[in-house]
Amino acid sequence: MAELTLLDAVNRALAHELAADENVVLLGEDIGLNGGVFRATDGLQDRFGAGRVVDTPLAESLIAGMTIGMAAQGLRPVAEIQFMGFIYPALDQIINHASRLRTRTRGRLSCPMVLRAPFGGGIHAPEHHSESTESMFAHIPGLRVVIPSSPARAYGLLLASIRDPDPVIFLEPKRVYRMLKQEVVDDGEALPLDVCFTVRPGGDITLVSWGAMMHETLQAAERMEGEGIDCEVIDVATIKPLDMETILESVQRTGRCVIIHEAVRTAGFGAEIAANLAEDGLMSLFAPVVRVTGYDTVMPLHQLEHVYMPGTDRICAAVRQTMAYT
Amino acid sequence: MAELTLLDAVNRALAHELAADENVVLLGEDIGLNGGVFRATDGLQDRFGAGRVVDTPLAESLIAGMTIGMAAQGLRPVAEIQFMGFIYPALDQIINHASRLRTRTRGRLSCPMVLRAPFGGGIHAPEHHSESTESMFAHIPGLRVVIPSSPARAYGLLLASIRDPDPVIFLEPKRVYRMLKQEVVDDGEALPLDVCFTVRPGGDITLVSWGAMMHETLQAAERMEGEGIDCEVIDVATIKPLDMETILESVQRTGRCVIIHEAVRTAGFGAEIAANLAEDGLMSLFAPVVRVTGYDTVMPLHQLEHVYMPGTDRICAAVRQTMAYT
Amino acid sequence: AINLQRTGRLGTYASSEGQEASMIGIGRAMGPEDVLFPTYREHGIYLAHGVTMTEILVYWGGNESGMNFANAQDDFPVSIPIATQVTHAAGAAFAFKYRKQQRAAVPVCGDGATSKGDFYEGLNAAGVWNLPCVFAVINNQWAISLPRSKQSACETMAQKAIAAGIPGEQVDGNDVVAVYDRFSKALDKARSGGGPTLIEPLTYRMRDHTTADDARRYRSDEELNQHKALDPIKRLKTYLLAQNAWSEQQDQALMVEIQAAIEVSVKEYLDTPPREPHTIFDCLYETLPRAYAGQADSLRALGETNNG
Amino acid sequence: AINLQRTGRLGTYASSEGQEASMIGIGRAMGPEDVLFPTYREHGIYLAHGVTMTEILVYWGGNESGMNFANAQDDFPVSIPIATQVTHAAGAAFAFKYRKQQRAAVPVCGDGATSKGDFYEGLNAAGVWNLPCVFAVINNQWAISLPRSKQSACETMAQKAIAAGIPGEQVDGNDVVAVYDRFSKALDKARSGGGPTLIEPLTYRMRDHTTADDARRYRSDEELNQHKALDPIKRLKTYLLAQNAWSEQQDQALMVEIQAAIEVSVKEYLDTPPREPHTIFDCLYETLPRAYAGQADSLRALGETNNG
Ligand SMILES: Cc1ncc(C[n+]2csc(CCOP(=O)(O)OP(=O)(O)O)c2C)c(N)n1
Ligand SMILES: Cc1ncc(C[n+]2csc(CCOP(=O)(O)OP(=O)(O)O)c2C)c(N)n1
Ligand SMILES: [Mg+2]
Ligand SMILES: [Mg+2]
Repeated sequence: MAELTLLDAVNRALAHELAADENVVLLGEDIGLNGGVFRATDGLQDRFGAGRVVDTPLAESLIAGMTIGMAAQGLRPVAEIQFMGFIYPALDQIINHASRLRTRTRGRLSCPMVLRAPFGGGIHAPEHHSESTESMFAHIPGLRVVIPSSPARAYGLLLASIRDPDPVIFLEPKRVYRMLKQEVVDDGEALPLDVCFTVRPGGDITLVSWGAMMHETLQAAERMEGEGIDCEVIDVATIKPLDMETILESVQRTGRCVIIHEAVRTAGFGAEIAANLAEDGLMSLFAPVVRVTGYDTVMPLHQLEHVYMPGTDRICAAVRQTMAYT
Repeated sequence: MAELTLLDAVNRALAHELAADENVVLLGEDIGLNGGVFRATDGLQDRFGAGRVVDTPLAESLIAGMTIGMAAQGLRPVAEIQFMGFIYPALDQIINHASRLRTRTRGRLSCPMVLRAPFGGGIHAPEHHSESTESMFAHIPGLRVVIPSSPARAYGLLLASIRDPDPVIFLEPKRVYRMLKQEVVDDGEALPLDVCFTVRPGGDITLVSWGAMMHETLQAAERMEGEGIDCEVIDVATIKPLDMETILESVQRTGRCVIIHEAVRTAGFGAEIAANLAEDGLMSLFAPVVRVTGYDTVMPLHQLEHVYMPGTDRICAAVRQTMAYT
Repeated sequence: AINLQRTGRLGTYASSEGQEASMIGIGRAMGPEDVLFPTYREHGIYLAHGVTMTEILVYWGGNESGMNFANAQDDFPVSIPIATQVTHAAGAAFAFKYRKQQRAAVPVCGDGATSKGDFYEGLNAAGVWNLPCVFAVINNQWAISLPRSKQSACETMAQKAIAAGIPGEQVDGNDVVAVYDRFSKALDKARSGGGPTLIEPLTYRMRDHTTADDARRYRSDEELNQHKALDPIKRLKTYLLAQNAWSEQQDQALMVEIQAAIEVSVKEYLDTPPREPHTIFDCLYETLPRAYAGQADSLRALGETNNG
Repeated sequence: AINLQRTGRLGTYASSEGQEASMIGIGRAMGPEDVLFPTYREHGIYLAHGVTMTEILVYWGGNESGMNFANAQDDFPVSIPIATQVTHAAGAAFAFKYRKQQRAAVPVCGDGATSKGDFYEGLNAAGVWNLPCVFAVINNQWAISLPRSKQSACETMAQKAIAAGIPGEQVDGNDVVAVYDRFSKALDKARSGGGPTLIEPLTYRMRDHTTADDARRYRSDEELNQHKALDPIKRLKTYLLAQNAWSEQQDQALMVEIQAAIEVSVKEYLDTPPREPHTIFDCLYETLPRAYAGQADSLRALGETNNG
């Protein structure tokens, strides 16, 4: 039992799988001696050797492409993309190959790889370092897109992702990396993929979020409790494939839903959840489904970063507005 | 006045702008002597010279990156990506630069460029040639994403896109390239961007679509008329920025909406429209908002392509199902 | 060799006509333990490496099952996005090295592909880690309508290897013996830890880029005719006949044999039924997630009568 | 030169210490008509090309307004996604050529950037079209924690030019005169239609990669100390003093002058108020589409009190 940050949890999960399965190989930029720019791989090269924790040249398409060749040969590559803002050169490999190698060969070859990338804003990082484009990945058939929001879920979901037989994009909310510590048992127990986690039961309204925004969402739920509003809070965790069952079941009880994400609003993943509610949950909705999201702007540099990021104020306002319908 | 295919219309619009503005330069793979693999640029190099209709080396990131440098210098580059399936290497340049050059420099530099790409299925093309990933582009702040569905709109919207001071992703439904002919006046008259076109007025239900699916949608509307259902049909045309006003106004009248697109269902652009209805139109909805879309699978090779593509049967079934709510 | 070569030729589609020597030379130099990462034009290498003519036909006939090879289990499917396969090969080669296996990865691409970042990134990686990779750049002088001269100012494609610090060489791509020899040596070197090599077989694309293309729009008959004279099959036949290693009778017999083999494959291909609609969900994931079960069921329900 | 060089040095952040000669040499060789495409480390080139210290501070202080240069109107903003700026430079160079302007584009990148496809694609394009581009690969031996030796097996970064068929050369990046001379000649050549050149200034990154980095994790003090001796500023000063072209008094006077200049810029920067929240919508498009007007208004309504 240890008090771990999300970053520690990622490090422990990686170490656990490196120790458990010799097919697991880590690759990425500056992950070796340097232990990664956030130290997620700190100490792993010392412990497992430069043959298994590999520094690559500066080339993201290469990193993604190599993981495909490695995975097809039965390795379990876990690649780090230093920041999500630099994952785009790898998208071609992800869309056209990693996600469909199994389909394209009718199961002869598969691609059990994990691409890890820190994402999201709030740490005053330079330009291009703070975006959240998870919905682009959620649109790619054959992929899994997993987003932990706490140390415990980071540990359990990363283990599950590495063991998963298909490609996983594992997005780490860097604002949470060192935000809080949590008791995590390093016992190699994975958490289930493809399911939402209801982290706070409630009867009046359903708040749905993932990643770093879970924290503002939970704070908002606390505040609303003070105003006598009982919020149920759901952490989607795996956004693709999406567990709508859990969300629908909740909304059928509460009749109200607010979806919160940091990504830009238009075509953000909140839209997919709201669309499913409009199709399968409409008859149980008492109020409009409100999305509290980043604005449809380029992520501003850090002086105005807080302006872009949805905060508890905006979430609470949306909850009150939604509760006002009777 | 001439009877033009969508392909002819694109060719005329390009020729018109090349003649009208010497800053317009076309670049892409095989667009010169060869006139493009679909012949969209047929004859243009002969007419305007190899200096203005430029064959590039085989490198999509280069093509996108060059258009940024050209546009910042005041040219009006119109680049062709041979198929949308090959646009992904250019995404980094589109997301991290083209869409935000104006923002990043507070308006000092801008990026008036157009990236044209044929997209969609239904022509028995090889692997990777038939996908529709427009929603990924709709998620990028600072971009415009324009999709014509007819020769007339291809002509007018392409003119508008080339003249637009900001970057435009212009997606051409290749299934429609030679599907039909239409009277188009080659008079240099642009059509407005950022607005939907109501192509069929109706009072019972609103059908929303874009690109090639407009044709199945209109056929479905015809069929439904036979069953006494009066469908209003809207061609979104510019999916980003989205003209929700037109769609909302219509749905407020009809109380019912079916959204049709060829792209994969999850996080497809239909979700954004349905989400807006769930937030701003909920109170006028009599029935669930149904999305008729491609399945959440990799686009199959051509033997099963028709299975993936939404057809009039599926659209009609959705309309009947929606009309069943009273 | 000639048998395979001719089989290769006739097995491949017209669009690789003129490049048979390069293809068969490479395919025969590869061992069963080596892994191929081809484009859409390397039918001859596939055949020489154990992929069947029927499988190739089934794939190009529009059914993914064609890429589910009975032999050549590790060979990659056709890579249509240009040059992407080069980095896959680097990854596989990394795996061979990691497991201390004496195997080589063989990424094959064209002259046009050398302009793409992925080609260079994969090449550079092979240099950095001294990977068991033999890069084949089949220079057929054209990338659809773009001639080699407009693809790069680099004197030879072989010289691109310098940028990655690995050896590069050209070989007469219409001489099957030379191609076989150079690739055999490079593969031996790679398998035994000697590192990567880039080889540029110089050949010519005799046909249109694909059946969808019309090369007359951009290249002259003169150029084409010059290359007709260099046909690698004629060339080998002439040589073997001169050596008395081959006779017209054998040649006719072979043609008959090949004709029969093709007819069998074509029949097998034509007899392959299209897959059931719902199978588009089969191989999406190892096990289909609940989230998509409904879609698969609805498709199963529609069954054969599906009109979308 | 030394004045600018020192200004350059003190104006830039510590993280480009050791590279001042390369930066100032390049910046001074460039004419006002030439266009710069830099990374996050080229403060010295920016300054030498007319960008103000205040603007640089405002940008790194977290305000896009810093990239809205008063001078150097055409220079590109800092390019953080590695090597992407190389293709922008090719595009601008294409525009210069298209308009028959005697101007050159100067993409600047590091040794690490050479591994990225965009670097190579841009280089290859410059070769194909003989573009007026002078590629600066500032080889400071490190890409964060990756040493030059692990970035590529290519003997020199200058040799990467061979793959694009353009001339490439190395220059002592700690010798401001040599850097200035080589870039001036290459720029003249480019402007006058002579085509592109790649120049690799050899220098060293004396500090951590950035303030967020701790280089002690991956590089030795020995290595660092060896390079201390080669400090380009000390070196130039020693030389000028020996030539009696410079004196200690002048040197002290200069330090005072620079100190003052810095204090002014720092004050200007600190006096620059943060922009109003709603301005994040200002430059998204030339005119904000109706679709986003509501979002901008709600932000205007929230005004300064915004807590998200
Ligand atoms: C990334 C990408 N861009 C464009 C295309 C379209 N395309 C298919 S083949 C081809 C030319 C390839 O030429 P080369 O590499 O010389 O191979 P060859 O066809 O001559 O064998 C192009 C541009 C593609 N398949 N992938
Ligand atoms: C595409 C991309 N990948 C990763 C990064 C993270 N990153 C920033 S600087 C850097 C190293 C660059 O090294 P080099 O090109 O030598 O430039 P230097 O920092 O030495 O000046 C990396 C990996 C990035 N900015 N862009
Ligand atoms: Mg070729
Ligand atoms: Mg460096």
